[in-house]
Amino acid sequence: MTLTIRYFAWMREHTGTDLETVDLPDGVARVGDLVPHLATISDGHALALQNLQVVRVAVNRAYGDLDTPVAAGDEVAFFPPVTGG
Amino acid sequence: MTLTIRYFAWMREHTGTDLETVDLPDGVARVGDLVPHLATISDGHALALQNLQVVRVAVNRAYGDLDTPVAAGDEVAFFPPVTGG
Amino acid sequence: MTVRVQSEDFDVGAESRALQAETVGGIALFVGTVRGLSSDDGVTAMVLEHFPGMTEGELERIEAEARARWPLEDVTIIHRVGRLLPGEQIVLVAAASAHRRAAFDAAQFIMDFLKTDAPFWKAEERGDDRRWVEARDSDSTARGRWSE
Amino acid sequence: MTVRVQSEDFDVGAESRALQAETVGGIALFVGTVRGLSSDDGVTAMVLEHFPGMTEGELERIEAEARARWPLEDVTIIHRVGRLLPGEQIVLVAAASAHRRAAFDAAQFIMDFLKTDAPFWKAEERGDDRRWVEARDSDSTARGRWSE
Repeated sequence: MTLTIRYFAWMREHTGTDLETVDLPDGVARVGDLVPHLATISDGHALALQNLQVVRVAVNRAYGDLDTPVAAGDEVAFFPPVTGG
Repeated sequence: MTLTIRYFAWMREHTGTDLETVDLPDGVARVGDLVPHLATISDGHALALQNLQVVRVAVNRAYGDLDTPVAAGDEVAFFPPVTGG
Repeated sequence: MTVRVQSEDFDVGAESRALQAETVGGIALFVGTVRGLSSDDGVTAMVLEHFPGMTEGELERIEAEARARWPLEDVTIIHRVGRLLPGEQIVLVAAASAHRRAAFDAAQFIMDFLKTDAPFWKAEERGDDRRWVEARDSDSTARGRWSE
Repeated sequence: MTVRVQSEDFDVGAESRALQAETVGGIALFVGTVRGLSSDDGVTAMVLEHFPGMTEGELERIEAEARARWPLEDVTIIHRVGRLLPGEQIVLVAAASAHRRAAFDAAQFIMDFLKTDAPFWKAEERGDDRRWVEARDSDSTARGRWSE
């Protein structure tokens, strides 16, 4: 299953990328299942994803959480709490 | 005792004046004492002052009421509740 | 602090810019406009009268009360008088603060007190008919909630 | 309804004028600005990043929620991105309504939700130091009071 992953703000800086395509095994059904796989990509990925308490998630540009289902072709974004305005 | 009297909005239209100088007997000590004297000036004055419930008062450009003291040289303004903004 | 009573129109952009400063985090503004024919009101013009000398003093007093309640960097109050047409601007209140909530609350407080305390009177024209606007209970209610 | 995310500055006066109409009695606006060196913050620049595609959708969702709560004639939301200097404008929210209270409440509601829901992130520069701003509890509190 192929997914598009996006990172913003300090998560983008830690992972060193704003956009990557990842191939994942079939057992991955929810956002939370993604995390152990992404964390192996680099030390920066592991650092970015080490504290999921402070991470927000969007699936296909709508807010979700670690329980949100994912399917092939989805775009999953990870980012810190927003600070605009 | 001489006072300056001002009227605004429909009170100005009823009395036919925005500013008048009136001479009053010595017994006039408060705004409320003025009213019977002013009401004799014209039918329009009587009409303007007939319902004091809906009239606001300022003495020397500060809000007052019928109990506010007046002294020679004071400026007393009568007007309806304000409707700006 | 700026308080102006004038017949000329005002420029909201210029007034907002004049309040910008490095200590300011936000500016809350309110622009009151004349509702017109295409609304339910059917008003063709609005005539605004005021009490020169007292008006400015009342607006300054309201502004001082707002400053005593909230940490404000600056405040602007502009109110027009004379004959205005539907769609025209009547009043501008702008409050600048380091904090968004203070700016919003102060602007709303000033508008609520201006409505009940500043000596302005409106007459509405509908064609040849000219009628003085009556004060609304909702304005006294709006003012009252600040003393809760 | 206007929602724009842009690097260019915006003209508060022009945006306010664009919302004027005969059915409008008042326009409440909020302009967020970059606090700077002369404030306690000591910020020399602010860098704003966002999530293109998602940002516009979130702002439209917040605007729709405001319209469902208050009788609004029109709403404008503009948010800048990129590198901004102290004193510069960051965000504009403007709500036009026949009623003053509705305009004020809607503008404040939209700002409160924008702060917690719209995917923007700020980094503050102080000289050579660059640091991502952390979300503030006070913003969640401000959002929370609308569900009381």
